[in-house]
Amino acid sequence: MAHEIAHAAHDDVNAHGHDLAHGHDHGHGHGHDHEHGFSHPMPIWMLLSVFFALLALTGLTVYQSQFSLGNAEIWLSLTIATIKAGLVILFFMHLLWDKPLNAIVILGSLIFVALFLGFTMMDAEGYRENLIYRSTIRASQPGATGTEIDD
Amino acid sequence: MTAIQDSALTHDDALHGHHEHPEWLAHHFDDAEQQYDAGKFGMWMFLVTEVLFFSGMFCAYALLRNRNPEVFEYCSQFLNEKLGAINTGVLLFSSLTMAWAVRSAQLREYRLLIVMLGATLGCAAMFLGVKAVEYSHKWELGLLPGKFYVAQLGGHSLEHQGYLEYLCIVPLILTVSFFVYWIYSLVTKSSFHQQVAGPLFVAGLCFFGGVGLGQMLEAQEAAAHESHAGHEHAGHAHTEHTDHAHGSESATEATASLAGTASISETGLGPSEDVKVMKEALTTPNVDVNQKGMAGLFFSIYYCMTGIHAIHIIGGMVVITWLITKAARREFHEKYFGPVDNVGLYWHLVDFIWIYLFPLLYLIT
Amino acid sequence: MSVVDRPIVAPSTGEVQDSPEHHFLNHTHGFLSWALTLDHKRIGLMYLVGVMSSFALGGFFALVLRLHLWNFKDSWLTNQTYNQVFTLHGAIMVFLFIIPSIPAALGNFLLPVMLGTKDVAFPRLNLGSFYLWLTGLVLFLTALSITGLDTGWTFYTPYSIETQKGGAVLAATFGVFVLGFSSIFTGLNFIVTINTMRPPGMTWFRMPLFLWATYATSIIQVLATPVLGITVLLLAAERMLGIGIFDPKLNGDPVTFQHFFWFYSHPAVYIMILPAMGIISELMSVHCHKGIFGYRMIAYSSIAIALFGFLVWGHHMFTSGMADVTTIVFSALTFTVSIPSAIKVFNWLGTMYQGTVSLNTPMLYALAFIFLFTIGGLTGLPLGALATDMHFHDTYFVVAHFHYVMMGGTLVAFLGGVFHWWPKMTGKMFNDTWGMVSAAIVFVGFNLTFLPQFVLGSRGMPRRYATYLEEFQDLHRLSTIGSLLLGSGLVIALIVLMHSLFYGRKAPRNPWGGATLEWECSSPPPHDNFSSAPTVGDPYDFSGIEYDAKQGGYVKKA
Amino acid sequence: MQFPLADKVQAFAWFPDGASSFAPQVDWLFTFILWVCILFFVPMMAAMVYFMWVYRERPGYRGSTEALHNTPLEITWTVIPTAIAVYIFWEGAIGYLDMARIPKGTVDVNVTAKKWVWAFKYENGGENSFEKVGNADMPVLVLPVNRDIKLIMRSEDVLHSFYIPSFRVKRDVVPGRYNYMWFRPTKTGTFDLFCTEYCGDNHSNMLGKVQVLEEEEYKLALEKAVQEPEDPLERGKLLYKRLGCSTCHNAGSEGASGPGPSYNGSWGKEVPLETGAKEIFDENYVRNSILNPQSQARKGYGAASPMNSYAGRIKDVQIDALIEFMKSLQNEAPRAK
Repeated sequence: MAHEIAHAAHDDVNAHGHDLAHGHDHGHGHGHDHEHGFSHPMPIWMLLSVFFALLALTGLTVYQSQFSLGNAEIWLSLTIATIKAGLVILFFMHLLWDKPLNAIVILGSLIFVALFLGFTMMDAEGYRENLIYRSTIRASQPGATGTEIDD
Repeated sequence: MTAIQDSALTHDDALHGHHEHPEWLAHHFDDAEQQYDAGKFGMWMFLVTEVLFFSGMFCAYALLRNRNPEVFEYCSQFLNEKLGAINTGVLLFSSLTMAWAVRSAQLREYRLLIVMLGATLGCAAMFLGVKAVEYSHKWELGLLPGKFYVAQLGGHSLEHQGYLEYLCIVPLILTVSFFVYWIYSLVTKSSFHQQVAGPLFVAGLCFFGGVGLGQMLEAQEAAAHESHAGHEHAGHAHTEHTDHAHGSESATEATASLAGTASISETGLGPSEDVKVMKEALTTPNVDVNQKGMAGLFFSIYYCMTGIHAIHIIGGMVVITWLITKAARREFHEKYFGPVDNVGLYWHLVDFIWIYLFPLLYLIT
Repeated sequence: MSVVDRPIVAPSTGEVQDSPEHHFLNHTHGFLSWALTLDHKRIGLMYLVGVMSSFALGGFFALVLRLHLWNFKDSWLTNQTYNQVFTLHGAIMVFLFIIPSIPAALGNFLLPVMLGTKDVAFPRLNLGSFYLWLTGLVLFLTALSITGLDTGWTFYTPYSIETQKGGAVLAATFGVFVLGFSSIFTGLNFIVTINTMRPPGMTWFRMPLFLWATYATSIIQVLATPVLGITVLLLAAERMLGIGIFDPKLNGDPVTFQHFFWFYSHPAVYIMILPAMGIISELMSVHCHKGIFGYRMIAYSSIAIALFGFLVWGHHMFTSGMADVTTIVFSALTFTVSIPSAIKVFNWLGTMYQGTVSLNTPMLYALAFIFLFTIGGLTGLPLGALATDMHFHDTYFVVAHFHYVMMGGTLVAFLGGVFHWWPKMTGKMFNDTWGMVSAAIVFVGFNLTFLPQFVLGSRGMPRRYATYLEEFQDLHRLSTIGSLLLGSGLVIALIVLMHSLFYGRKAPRNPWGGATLEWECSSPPPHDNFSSAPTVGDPYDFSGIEYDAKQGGYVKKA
Repeated sequence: MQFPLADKVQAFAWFPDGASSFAPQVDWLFTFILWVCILFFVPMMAAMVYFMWVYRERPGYRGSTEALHNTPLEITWTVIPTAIAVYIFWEGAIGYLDMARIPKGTVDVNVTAKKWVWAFKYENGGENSFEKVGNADMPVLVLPVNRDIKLIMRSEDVLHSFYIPSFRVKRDVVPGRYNYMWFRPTKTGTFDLFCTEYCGDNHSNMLGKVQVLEEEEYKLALEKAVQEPEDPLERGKLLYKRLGCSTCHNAGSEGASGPGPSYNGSWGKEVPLETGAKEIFDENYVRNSILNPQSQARKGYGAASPMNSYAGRIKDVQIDALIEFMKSLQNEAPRAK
């Protein structure tokens, strides 16, 4: 029966189906005409190439972790991670062909994460020197209670 | 997850008889595309909440890291990059199969769809298997969160606790029952049940595959460091010393950790990335890192992040199973594949999170 | 574009019977038809009952507190009991009442109807979030019956880690977690509905302002609440596993907890007040029978408040030893939020100008809101300014301030909204005279309760004190008397509503002369609000909406 | 009840009279904001009531239904409040920076907060005395007038907050870190000190007095602060308050009733322990309970009220003094917990 429905509902979906499918075609030389209305199956070659790209990047990040580059290391591996995440989002999650709204939504959320981390970190950095480290306490005062320090 | 079900099946919604609507189209939607868009947009919103949910733990991580970098230097020794890398690969592959599943759903390639979903399920199980090995191994070293942290410098494992066995009980029961289910489906020759039972059973096996793989790699690590066994005693001297300083915790804790030492010094060689650790520790400037408030804090964050991530994996597995049943009923087609697509999105997000967890926890020292 | 099925009532034609025999209340019968309903209107009503009961509970605790504070020492509660009572008062009011009150109860009922759709996008999810809310309620009651949640509703560490009332803390944190997700799913549902399900003709700028407010609120719910979720989860883990992230004894940092907590809980303040502003926008225009002044300004300012609301959480921590830079930045951002709120108030006043003000219960509540909310907003200034905040922080000045905003604002607007849409929801008219009496008493009682607290605070009376210095006693007694008056006002309001259920006359389709879509379907609305997509016009075009004595309500004269 | 405030003239004031160098600034800013508020509030409400009346619905009157929209007006009432807000923020920030920037050459006092008592330690090592208010003993912080005071504050258990209304200063005391604040008292006299961050059962009893003295009186007070009385009993009495025992244990008619056990009539008796064993309440028991409280916790007082160890913070002579003090209480009737 699904077929009948497909045909029944054919007309009203079609108009829309068309242009999406076309935008799609130009984009990546694949994409399925109005048979599939709003569905845009991804070509297999694309899926596979994305996957292998991801594997390669994983290998790279493991490899670079062997050298201790100090602080640069963090940024390097985070950059690689971000590239990987980008691949996943754009292709596997289909964001590239999705409604812009969804893209805005997810990017917007990242802005708020940045906000949250940003302010909290900035503050922590600011009062850092006031903090009493457990380690130093331990060294200075054996057998003292929790936050006891020597005046 | 409910979001998907909502936009998807509402045929049991007897209250509103809308005979004009095909049963896969909810009564309050006008057409298939509106339903699809609503479901998908809803899922993206849900992913937003997930991102912010995890951001809390990333924030905690960042705070600890910039307050006590030395802790990370020290603790990264306990994390086995190989296992992490393997798991990353497994998750990435599961993402591939998931994306492929969406394609097959759109193209009505039902066999392939079920294979792909099954593969995703299997990868998830394998991921958990490897995690089980990691966790149990850390617990035996006493690398526990916060106030339970009792690891000693030189981190000898306490005598074999069999945590891994405990972790395997539930999967074992499940696998067996899946097996029974599968046999049943073969006997009854019900193709629906076969298509559901098959993947489930395979997934069950994959878990133990993961466990096996994990132990193999841990063993390799061990072999790699046998040579350093010499440093033992130095290690002990150190241990006792730092441990007396430990008295600072409330009396009970102090005694607890002392007891810990005793039982430890009796036991001989543990799995030996310990030894590597001990060597580190001797050279580490700040010996105090090996305490509840330092390394303990790191492992708190480690367990929170990976643990909650694992819970998401399990959640995902449940929903994928649900998809397999729908796929076995041939419910999807080019106008109704929202459920596969949305679960896909969720699954990729779980992968997305891990892509960051892996370098942050395993690689960066 | 939409599928046509049996027409129920053709919208916007005066003469069809206004209280049909068949509507969503009697669509199906039996307990299960409610417990398992997917109808947003029924879910809305169930929420309404739920939040009102939790408000009653919280209000009871409030009175207990006020009565205890009658004497400056040796009053009738022990310190421990007092602490537990104020904790429960706060937690119940915030998590169980204010946050779900307008969005979940009124929003659920109104959003699809105002928007002109049959239901929200995910009806099942909608029911799910109601049951999540119930679960949260149960967990809170557990915490209450274990007696001894004594951390304050803010669960500040390390006290919440060290307190002996562990069980209660756990129950409450899980309660908060569950309630959080209930609220997230509601918000998510609303956003998706508004984005994807607007009928043809319902453009963004034809949406009633209540929908704009709800939309802004939902954004906050979706973005902020997850952080609360992880925070309380970590707190629970802190208690059970001692993960130490917030515990100074393990080199954790309590101030971090405050950042985590307020990243949600300040935006939450806007979850509470934004929908209230939306309601007032509706009430003002409908009861002045005049288009809202500066529609777009109000719409934009809702969104602006929602987004700025994320940047100001630090002003709850000015004295907690934040870095100076952070403190000053947060103070500056705090003032940016004050402007859009001010604009809204001006617009409401502008709406009255040259209108036709019909003084009835909803309108009185709306006017009370403007009075109280303005005070609440203005007293925010000395708290936002750093130098003065150093003196006022954590004193009764703060208590008075946020009660003026939360209670004088949200609660009063909520009551106004309930009275305004009561005929639509139940199909019954209430006794307007007594309704106005209740509004008057609430207004007087409220000011009598909380004005003295400003003075108390500025003269140095700290909050959360079970006993206090004798010099403060007179003002406290004044406040207590006021609270009793306030309580009685609320009771009267409740009686008026209940009375209408049994003795109220049948409500017309459009009792107040509103122009938004909900007044186009009969009262109470049919099971699926609009058989065919309604004709959408300007929601604030009141021209030609005339009172019609025959119907006892307003009808649109072409 | 007499009419509120009628009996107190000064009670009409918004603030307790200011006694620190910050007070004028803060009070000025507040008064300014207050007037701004009045200037906004009164006209707005007047307009509201006026519209309510002249445009009321009545027979024969029909107002317009047109939605008004007046850009110049809207811009005005956006810009003006913005300008005012910016100014208020600016003044507030300036004032805050004064409070945050600690000057050189201050008189330093170490403040230790714990449930539910303040402890002050002066530069010369002396500790605070106590003053009897009602039946509570409030720690007294003695300060010189017209000198810059710097407080170095830390907490031993949970969050507290140090608040002196008359000085218009407040700062949280956060466990796990030092917080600092400074101020300059400008008037001699005695002022209230509150804890304003909720810290548990007796939060509202965590009060204190601040005594601002002329320079030489202050010097005398400091000298007094150093010495503990020679007589062990007297010394015990003082330590009982100074070390904060009084916040959990009552002795005679003094001290909080709980969570700790009372000292009254305990000496020499046999006390049941959490472990189930019994122990004589003697020198050794007292000493051990001070240095290692959990080891011999009394029945019903173990987990319920964990006491911190005083090891490393108390001298033997002081322990002996406390023992003397407890001996002196052996005939007191125990007070119900």
